[in-house]
Amino acid sequence: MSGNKVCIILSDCQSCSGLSNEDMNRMLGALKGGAKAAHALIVKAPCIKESRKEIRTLHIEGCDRAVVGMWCHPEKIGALNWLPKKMSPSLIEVVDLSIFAAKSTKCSSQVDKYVRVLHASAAGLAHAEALKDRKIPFASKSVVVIGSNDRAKDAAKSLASKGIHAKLISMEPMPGVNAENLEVIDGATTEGLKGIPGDFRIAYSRKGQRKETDAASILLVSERCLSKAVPPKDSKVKVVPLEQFRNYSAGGAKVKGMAFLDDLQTLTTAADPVTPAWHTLLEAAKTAAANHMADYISVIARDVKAAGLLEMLWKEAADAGVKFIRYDDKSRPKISKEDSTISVKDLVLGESLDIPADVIVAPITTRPWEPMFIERLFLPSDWDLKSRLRGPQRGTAQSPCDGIFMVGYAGFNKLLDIAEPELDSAVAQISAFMQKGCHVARGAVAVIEEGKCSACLTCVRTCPYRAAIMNESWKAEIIADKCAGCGNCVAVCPSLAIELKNCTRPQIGAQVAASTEVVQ
Amino acid sequence: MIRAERKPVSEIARMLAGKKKVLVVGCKTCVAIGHAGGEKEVAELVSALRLVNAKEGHGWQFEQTVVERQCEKEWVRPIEEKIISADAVVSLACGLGAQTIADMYPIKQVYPGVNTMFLGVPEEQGVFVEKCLACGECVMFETGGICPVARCAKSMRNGACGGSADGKCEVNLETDCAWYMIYERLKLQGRLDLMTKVVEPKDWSKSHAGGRRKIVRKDLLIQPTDRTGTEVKK
Amino acid sequence: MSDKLKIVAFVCENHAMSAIRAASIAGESLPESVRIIEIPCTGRLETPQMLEAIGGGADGVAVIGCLEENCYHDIGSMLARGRVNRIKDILKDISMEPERVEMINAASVSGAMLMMKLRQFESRVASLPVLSLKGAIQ
Amino acid sequence: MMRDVLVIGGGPAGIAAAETLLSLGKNVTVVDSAPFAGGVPLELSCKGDIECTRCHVCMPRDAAARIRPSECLEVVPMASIQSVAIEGDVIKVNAKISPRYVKPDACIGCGKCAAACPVVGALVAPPHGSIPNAPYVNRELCAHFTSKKCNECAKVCPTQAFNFKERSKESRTEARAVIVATGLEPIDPSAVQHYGYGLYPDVVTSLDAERIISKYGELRKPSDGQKPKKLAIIQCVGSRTTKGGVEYCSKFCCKYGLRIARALVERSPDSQVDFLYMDLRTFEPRADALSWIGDKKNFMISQGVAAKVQMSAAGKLAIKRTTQGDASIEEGEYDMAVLSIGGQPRPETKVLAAHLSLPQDGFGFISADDAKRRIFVAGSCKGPMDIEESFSDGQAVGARAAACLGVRQ
Repeated sequence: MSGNKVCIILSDCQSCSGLSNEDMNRMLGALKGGAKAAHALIVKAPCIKESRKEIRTLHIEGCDRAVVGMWCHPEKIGALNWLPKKMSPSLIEVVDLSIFAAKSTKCSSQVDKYVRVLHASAAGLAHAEALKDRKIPFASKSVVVIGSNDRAKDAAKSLASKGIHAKLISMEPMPGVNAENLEVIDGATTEGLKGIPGDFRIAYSRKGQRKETDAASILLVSERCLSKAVPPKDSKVKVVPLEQFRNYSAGGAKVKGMAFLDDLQTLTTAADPVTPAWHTLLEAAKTAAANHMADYISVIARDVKAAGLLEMLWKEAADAGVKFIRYDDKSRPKISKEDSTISVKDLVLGESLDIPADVIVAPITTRPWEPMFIERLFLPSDWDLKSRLRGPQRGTAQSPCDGIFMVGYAGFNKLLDIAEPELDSAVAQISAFMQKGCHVARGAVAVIEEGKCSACLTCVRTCPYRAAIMNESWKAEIIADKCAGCGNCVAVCPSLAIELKNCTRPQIGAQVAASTEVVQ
Repeated sequence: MIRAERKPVSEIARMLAGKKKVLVVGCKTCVAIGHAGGEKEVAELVSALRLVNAKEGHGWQFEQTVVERQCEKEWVRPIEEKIISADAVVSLACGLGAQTIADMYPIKQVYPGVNTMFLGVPEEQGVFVEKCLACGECVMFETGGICPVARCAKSMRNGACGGSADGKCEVNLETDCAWYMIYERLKLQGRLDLMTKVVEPKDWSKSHAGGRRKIVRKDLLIQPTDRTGTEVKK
Repeated sequence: MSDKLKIVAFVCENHAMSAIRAASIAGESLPESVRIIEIPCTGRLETPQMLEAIGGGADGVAVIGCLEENCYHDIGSMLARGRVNRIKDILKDISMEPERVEMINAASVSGAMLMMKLRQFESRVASLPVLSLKGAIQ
Repeated sequence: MMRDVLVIGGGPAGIAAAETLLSLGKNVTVVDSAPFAGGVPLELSCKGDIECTRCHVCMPRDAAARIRPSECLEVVPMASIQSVAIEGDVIKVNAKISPRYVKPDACIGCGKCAAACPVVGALVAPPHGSIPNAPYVNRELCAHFTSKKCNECAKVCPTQAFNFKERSKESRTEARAVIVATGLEPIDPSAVQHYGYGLYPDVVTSLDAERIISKYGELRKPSDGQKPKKLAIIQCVGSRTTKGGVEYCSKFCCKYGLRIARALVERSPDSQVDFLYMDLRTFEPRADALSWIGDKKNFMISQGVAAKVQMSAAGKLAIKRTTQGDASIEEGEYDMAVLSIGGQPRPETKVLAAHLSLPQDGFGFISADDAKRRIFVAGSCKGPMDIEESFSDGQAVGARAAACLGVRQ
């Protein structure tokens, strides 16, 4: 096993390591003994300025890589520009031995464990190769906002006001939206996306022609959520969508009963739940009560979701005379066909009531969330489902690919009231992303061996970053600039055709062997 | 694609009792794409068998290799000396590959490492579903592109058996009833009249029930025609 | 009992490693027998590597990854759990104890819980009969 | 010396604002009254066992860990603001920093002191994502101050980072913009007698339960340290009431209550968890919020708030509660009760808003910021918010502050 090129550098921080002088020398002897390293030496503690300079100019003949054993977290020393200059940074591994120290017992009994940890790192590092991360400056200066609702409009306008050239691609026409350095492409459907962060190519079709536009970053804004709630046709009840209540309330005649529903799904058999904007529902109920649009105004809801300070709005609506009725999942409200009343079993009072409801106001969202929308847009194929279940690992709006941000229903399946701060935060993150100005392409990426690929598509389906694609000759290919070095494709490939640089199978095998070996 | 599933490791270990040099051969096409016998699975099986060897001390020595397509003699020949020098050969290819090696080297004991299951498609990554029985007489054109022979548990030919409940087959509640899907598909295509068409019973002699089958392509055959001028015999 | 015990822990360098570092700063030392191998993501781990770890003398293999659906690379810990379950089936099939291999999910903030789970895993592996492997895996 | 932006309050909103400002090239000073900048999430624990329940506790803490090494960030912990003055377009703030007894730059994070300290809670080790990454000595509990001269930690510390003679000192900061992100203060439920908080040891607030889980990795009864077999989670404690609490809904306790219930149910399948709530105000649709229950037997969810908590004859907690549908009163015996408490504006927020002449609403929340004078407000000091929303709000306000200071695009 070619372990001879590795040199183990041990810092002799007497106080921090808790090892006495002769412990340190015993450890140095054990380090030299194992066949894992060609050379082992002790240096002064790197937290001292002179010793940092000395390590910087260290030259060990025959060793082009080193394992540096330290006794505190490297972040405590600050930037890692004190490591030996002659070695490529990707060939130096800094090991924080304080993690392995037993916190209470005597430290000298730990020497074998420290030696084994350093040997394991050296065994792994022996097979590593020098890699460099490449900085790729952004080729485009503009941001594409995709979405055909007024939140997308606000996002595009605020980006333009920040001096970033924004392009709004929306399916529906956007009349009268013009601002300085804002370009509106309406009536366009997105077709596909290629490229890397900072240099995206978005293909879209507009008026029958297929065009392409460039972008450094993309913001997906989707407000609509899925709903197939179809109002019941055969009853005499009039149904007003919550979104159009404002202009209905201007001219609406006085009726006997008006019921606000949290979810029309309760009256129909629609599968997907609708998440109403409770702020608008309570405002509507309050205005209805204020200008006496009905004798009996009620809000029928599973839960009164007036969260936060909306509770005060709920109290005002209740004082203005609106009745709040809670129903149970099992006993859902039903519209009676003959007269226009809703029979519902009130959860709190415990008996069933007949609520007069000539007019029902309920959130009926119109445009369904388009699954194809995500499939064409670079994100993994089943991402539209997964995007709603994504955890907080990258913050609120960030998608797995740098430079692509998702807000509203694209991010989490949340109530629409929450989308407001999320949108501003996405705009903030985009301006921060544009400020970076360059995309860092990693050195440690996955590489496919020529000719071993049996074109089974598993890596293309697995890659969370869509970096694995099938090239023209029907063989898999990994785009080095997009790969984040996670190695999931390496493990699923049935023909062992992919290898992850600096984390290859022999390296892991060597580390496993070194850590299970008994140290003499 | 031919789909296969690896046999339990203990079963393979029992086959190898008393052997010394063991060659594990994978195949790079169907079973690799189906994650059953590719290079990854060969490595996995070898490390599992080594664990068994270390545990029970059978004294096996392993050699692992992969051929392009194990069902072709020419691809097996390059690993000939490995096969000859091995006491036993475990083939992780489908039944075709294992038997190709067995027929080429009759004295060698060739053990199948996988159970060849069915002709199937990946419903989702990691889930393979049977959709064709290779019954020798495809009737899919009159059932809206859904094969009633393979996807109906009872291979009904003239409509559903009547035991299905809300679209699920009574034999296995997870699978959809084929005829339920056929009805929906034909309704979509506007060809519901095909549902009422009476079809005569299936000629199973064309399937495996009629004995082992053979396809002869006259245009590819390199054989002198029979002197008596008759057609080439089946 | 645990100085001879060897547990190999494949740790993902994102959330799991920061959980271990936070636990070490909070004064909780790693169980004696745990040997850490850092990998970019637990999704990188393959079944032969886990089997060779056991064959190579480890009494237990712990795969410590991020919480599912919160994995830094999105699907790594789900794939890792699938492979650990496959290894458990293989171990049960060759009549070795499946409890030797375990998948532990940890967020960067749950250092204390991760150390507790590691200690529990170590005591479970210690209670298993000693693994007597005649020849190590060549 | 002159800083670009001063962030008062290092909670999720403050950290998010700091991260956005740093990435937009501004230098930031974060002033926090707590020993570590990181806010309430530092005391909370992760609610996931195998699957992430999206409680968002780790999001601000990971962001803090990301921005900790950057040089343009300066954090001033344990600082209480004395005076705020606006002269021209410079905002001058001076604060009194109470002693921490540990020199943060000397500490190398080896954890030996936390292991050596004999008194529980005297030496608080830095949780993940806290700035500065060094422990803090709690003067009331530390045996060095209370009784005998114990300095176990100083003996063990390799870099002599402990300095028990540290005095509180002044810190003056000038900045061209200020972001107020002081957040919320937990409501003390002892004012509401019928929950018995303070009377019975096993009635704990959500924050107490979180501290226990963060410390030991599992929930244990304060009375005897055992794992509770049957526990109740009572929602809306201190919120939506007119007697002994606040009138508004604190918005995050529903999201929190469901996730702590899920954590307890999934981590210990043998213990029974009852969830008592008035309205389920989570942000996902109801079906998704409850989809994790599936067919688990050890979880009961019932609409109807607990009326009274008493000690039953068998020494257990007897909780009276209204039940679903037939609106009768039922009583159940529990080992432990977790009160899901809400939040209210901190007293410092009121003082600060008065100093900066920012308008406040009836409850003490700051109702508007003042971009002309470059004073911004972020997070839950504007209104009750959960961690995720205040994190997004922090980012948004951070970008706005950077824009008003002139960002080179």
